[in-house]
Amino acid sequence: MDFWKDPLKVAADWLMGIFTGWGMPEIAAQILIGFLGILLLISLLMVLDIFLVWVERKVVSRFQDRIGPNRVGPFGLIQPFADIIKLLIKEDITPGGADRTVYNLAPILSMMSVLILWAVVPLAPAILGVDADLNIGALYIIAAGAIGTLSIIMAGWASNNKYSLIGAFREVAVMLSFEIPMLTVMLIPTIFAGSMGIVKIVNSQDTWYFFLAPLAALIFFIAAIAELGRAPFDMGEAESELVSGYNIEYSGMKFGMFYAGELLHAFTFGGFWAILFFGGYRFFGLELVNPLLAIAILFFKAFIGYWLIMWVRYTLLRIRIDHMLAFNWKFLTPVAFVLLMVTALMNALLSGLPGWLYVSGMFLSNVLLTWGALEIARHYSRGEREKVEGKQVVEVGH
Amino acid sequence: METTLIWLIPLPPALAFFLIVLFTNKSKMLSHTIGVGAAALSWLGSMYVFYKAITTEHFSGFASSIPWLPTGLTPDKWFHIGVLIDPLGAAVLFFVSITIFMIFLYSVGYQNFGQPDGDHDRAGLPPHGATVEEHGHKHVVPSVEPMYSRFFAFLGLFAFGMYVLVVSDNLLTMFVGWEIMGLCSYLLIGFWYGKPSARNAAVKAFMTTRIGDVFMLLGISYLYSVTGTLTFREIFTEETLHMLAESTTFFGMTVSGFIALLLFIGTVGKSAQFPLHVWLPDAMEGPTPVSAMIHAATMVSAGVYAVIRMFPLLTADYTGHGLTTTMSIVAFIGAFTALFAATIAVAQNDIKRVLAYSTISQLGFMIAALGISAYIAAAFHLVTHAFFKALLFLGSGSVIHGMEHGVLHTGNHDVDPQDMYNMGGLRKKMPITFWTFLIGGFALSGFPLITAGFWSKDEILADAWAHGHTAVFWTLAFAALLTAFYTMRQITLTFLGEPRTKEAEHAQETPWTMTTPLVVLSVFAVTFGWVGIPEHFPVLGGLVPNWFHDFVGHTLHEVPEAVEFSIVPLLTSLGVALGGLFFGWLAYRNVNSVSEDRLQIPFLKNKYYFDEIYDTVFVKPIYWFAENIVYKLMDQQVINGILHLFGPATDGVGSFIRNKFDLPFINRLIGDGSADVTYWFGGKLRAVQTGRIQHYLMLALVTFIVIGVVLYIFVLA
Amino acid sequence: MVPLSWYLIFAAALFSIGLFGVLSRRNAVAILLGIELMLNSVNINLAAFWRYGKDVTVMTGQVFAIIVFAVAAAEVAVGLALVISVYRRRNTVVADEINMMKW
Amino acid sequence: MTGEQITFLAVALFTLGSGFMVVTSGNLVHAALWLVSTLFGVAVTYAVLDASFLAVVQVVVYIGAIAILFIFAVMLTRKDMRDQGPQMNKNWWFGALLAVLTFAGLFFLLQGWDGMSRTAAVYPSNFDAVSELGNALTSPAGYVLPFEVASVLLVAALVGAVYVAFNRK
Repeated sequence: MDFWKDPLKVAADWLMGIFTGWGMPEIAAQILIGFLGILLLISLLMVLDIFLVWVERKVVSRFQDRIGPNRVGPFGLIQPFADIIKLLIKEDITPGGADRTVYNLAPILSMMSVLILWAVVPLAPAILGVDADLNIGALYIIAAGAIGTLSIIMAGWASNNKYSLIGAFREVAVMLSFEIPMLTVMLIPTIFAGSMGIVKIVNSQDTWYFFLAPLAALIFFIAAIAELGRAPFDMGEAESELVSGYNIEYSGMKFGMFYAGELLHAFTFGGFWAILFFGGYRFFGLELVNPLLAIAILFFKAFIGYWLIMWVRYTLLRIRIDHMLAFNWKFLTPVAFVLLMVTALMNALLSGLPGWLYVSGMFLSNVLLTWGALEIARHYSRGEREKVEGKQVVEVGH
Repeated sequence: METTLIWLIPLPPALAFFLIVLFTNKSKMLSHTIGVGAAALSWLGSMYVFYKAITTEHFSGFASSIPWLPTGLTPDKWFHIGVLIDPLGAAVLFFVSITIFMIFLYSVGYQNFGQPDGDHDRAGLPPHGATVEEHGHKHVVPSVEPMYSRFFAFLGLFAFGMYVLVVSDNLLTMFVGWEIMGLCSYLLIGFWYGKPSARNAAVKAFMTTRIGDVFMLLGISYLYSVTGTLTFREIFTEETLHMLAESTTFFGMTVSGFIALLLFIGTVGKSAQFPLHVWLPDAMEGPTPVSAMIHAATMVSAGVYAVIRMFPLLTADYTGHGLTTTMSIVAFIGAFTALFAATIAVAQNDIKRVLAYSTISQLGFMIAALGISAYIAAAFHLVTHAFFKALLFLGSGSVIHGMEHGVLHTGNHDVDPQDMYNMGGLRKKMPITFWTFLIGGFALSGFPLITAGFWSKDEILADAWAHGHTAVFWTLAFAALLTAFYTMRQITLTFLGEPRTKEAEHAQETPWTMTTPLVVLSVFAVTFGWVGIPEHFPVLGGLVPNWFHDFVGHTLHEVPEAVEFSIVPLLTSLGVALGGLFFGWLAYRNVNSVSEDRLQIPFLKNKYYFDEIYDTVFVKPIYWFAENIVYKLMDQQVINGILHLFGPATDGVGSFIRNKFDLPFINRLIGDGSADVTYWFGGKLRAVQTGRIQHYLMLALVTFIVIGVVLYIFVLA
Repeated sequence: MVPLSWYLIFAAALFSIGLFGVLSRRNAVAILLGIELMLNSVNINLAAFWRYGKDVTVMTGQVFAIIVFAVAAAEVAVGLALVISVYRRRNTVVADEINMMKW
Repeated sequence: MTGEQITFLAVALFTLGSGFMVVTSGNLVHAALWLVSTLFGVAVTYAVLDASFLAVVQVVVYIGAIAILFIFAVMLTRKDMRDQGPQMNKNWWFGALLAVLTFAGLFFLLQGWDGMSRTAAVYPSNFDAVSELGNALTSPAGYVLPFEVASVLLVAALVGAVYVAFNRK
């Protein structure tokens, strides 16, 4: 009975019994079990990653009016495994003139930056009966992103290829810039929850923060796409200009790690979007029934986020790099700053009011701010357009 | 929540001021939107605070403060500033916010927003009208004020000062608000600075109130040096008041009495009491919303408010038997001013000047009430007076505006649109203005039972009678009679009868932005009296609880007893109000020109020659002193003489030093010598400056290490 | 337990390494790298003093460290901008060759 | 030796070694990458010191922004991938001497201080350093003024850097 209530706990207790039975000190056994847990999580993620390759390929073909992989296995499910085997048996090339160490380190760092993100993801209300919380969780996400940035510039530089270097430059400029609005809007759930701890943020979402701060959720979503370097922000690997961008010289499993890292990263950001704005693993008390159910809820929400990211990717066109940076610095960042200030102010003003009033006040202030920001943007872009095209007067005929 | 809001109440007008001055001065539309919006925000905040205050059981105040000036070692010993809204503050905030908001709204219409630019208007002069062409023929319409935006900026700053004064919990910030208003009144009275009369009036107002302010500052300093605090609630504790009342100072007065007297002199200046009343009638040179702002809602009320605030100090040594020196002075000045200003008002022909003197007179009522320790009556009259006097001023502005319309129509600019003898019969042309003005006028006269003015004035009279101050009672009663008389005179001359000039025939009702405030204020001018009906009043008493007494009374430590009902003051106030109104109508119903007015006594008409007396006694001698003694004697003869002496002497000494000392010694030896030495050293040392940053850093480090080692060896070891 | 001295000596060593970099490198960017090391060593000291102070709840050390972060960021931004600007004009970033400001 | 001491020594050696590589590496991009690893070591030191916020901010600000900026700057100020010529100036031996002297002086001065062997108090279990730090940074009784001044400095640096590096046509 206990097993179904909390299988992880039962398994951990069972392992503990075995290890201590071997004469191992308790602390060492705990560390060992911790390692096994990490291994389990990472394996799960890698398997998921393989599955994501299939999802991505299937979805893109649907968007492009194709069928997608359908030969190997049911619905082509075995296809990614075939891909992996292909990648593994490919020749491992290191280009001449490349900086060997850095070149080989880059894909590892790229994968790592994604995997360490999962250290702060709250999968269920309590894993192994512990509800540990890193009190700077939100910042940690950005910190892990910094390592990803590093891996890209390392890859671009070490390849000794001008396309990869240009791609890396673009990508890194975009990532550094979009980190700012992202970090800023991350502070908004922090204001609501009163803590940077992710678990605290999830636990205090009796109302999804999406309803308190829809604009923040939107900005986070946009910044996340830019951070991922996916279309419409895929400047780093714009095929038509840079062949393949920063990973142009990589082949075999090294390329595979970049590719898999990108997919998992997208999924992870879907997860963070769900955690910060859509209640994470919470779903009307369902998460308390069983930790595995909670994990399933979180993954379901993450998949929705991931699907949205894909939807955007395969629908919108690529944006020019200077437009992209101007959009970030002149629009997204100021809006995020203003939103942060407005939210802090409204939070101070509305605190103590009944819940529905608080929520609707927050929601309204967000909607108003969005409207104002769009008005300003519209006005500005009309000015820009008129500067380029010359003022056009539209005559309305009688 | 409430306390945070109270901190924020003064903010919108101040922000509006800076926004308008710095950014939106060009756009009239934006400027008045910001100004009116700010006033509305403050009004909303004030209403919320007021609502919270009246719904709180046994309300005694919202307070909050922060340590500000580090006058001690620990923050709790610092000088604190903060906000305090107690029942009195809440009542004042109530009428201040409403009237300010209404005046802002009214100004939009009064300054002719939406009208074309004038033909030859220029900044600093009132607008002269613009010619427009419509359907082929030209006619003249009012033109928009050239400095429209600036007007709203000044009003905003003014409102800021008033809100600061009301929400302050200490004398210092209150004084700051007080002075901000002083500055703004200067700016606003002299708003049309192109007119010499407006310039002079502004200077006069500023200088006269300054006299009071100096004494007030002295009082504040004295208070701080004695008690070490300026926060109201700390001063008004039993021990402090007791201590102040026990010790004596100059002229055998108690310290509390002396300080109260000094602070009261500040009020005399601000609230235009005798003998510093002279500035207020002249202040009518400003635009009418300004007159309303200064005379009703804010500045003069601020003076009375300050005395009401300091009431515990004023009565600290009052035992209930026999007025103290300070209180006698206060009561005398108040009662005297009430009567004296009323007599002048009877003989004035300018519609606004009548109201100005009436204000002085009504403020005298309040001051007199405070002098005989009728605390609540004074506060009550302050509130009701603010409503109906703002109403009357705005109404008179509306009349003037209508008359100006007529003047523009006929084109005869010699007709003074403010002279009541040029009016008459306006009730048909301007019905809304007429009815609201009538309500305001009746409230001012104390028309029985209905109007607010009756209840508050009656309470003052009842207090005076009940405590046996018969002299004060009869003086005030006579003043009240005169009040009703001149009010009716004004109404009769302005609105009743037939138009006496062509201009009056073509007067026109004013736009909604001007009439709306009139209607709103007239509602308050009637209804606000009903919250303070005495409990023992025949028939009506007890129908509604005497809410005002209860509420404001809680400001003090012990709520003052309501006075026993007596028939004498009631009959008196009924008699004087109705009698005055009746005589006023009777005497002026058939008067058609100035010459037929038998009350144009030169003595009254010229305000007892006060301006002339001050001119002769103070201004002229000071001018003479400055011209003859300071300038001609001291400056030209003595100082210049000494200076001229210095010249040759210095010249001699100078050439001696130059030839014998400077040239050979300083220039040759020290000047050129040091240059040579520097040159030589520079030539040798310039090799050190390599232009390489790292060399400099190394050199600095080496020096640092050497100095460190030397210090260590010779000093520490 | 690690005594305070270890941290301080560690920081001093890092500082000296940074100092060596500042004094000896030719490339201006590399000099800035050395300065970063020195700033970091200062921050280690600040954090250590916070942790080893009498009262952990007094946050002065951490606050100071945060301000050093800000200063470091400002310094790098302006410093690198200067380096790039110099490179554009004089086509070199070697500190020894940027020596126009002398007698 | 306790586990904590071993951890500290490992981190310190790693950091110092990386730091040494920063100042001696012939390839400037490598030097910048070594800087990253030094900064990471410092971040771990913060974590050992229970200053979790500083550790994460170190990673975000230093590795995520400053180190990347360095790499950018290195790449923007060269014509080839490889560095030409010696990376040390002629006086490097004097610099080394001064650095050693500085270290010796610091060591000597620290020796004489009686607080050197101080050990840390037990870290309070329910103490939330992050929110305490937030309070300290934003309360008027704390450090709000220096904090604001620092923010003004950052804005000034932002504007200044853009101005200085702007490529005038």
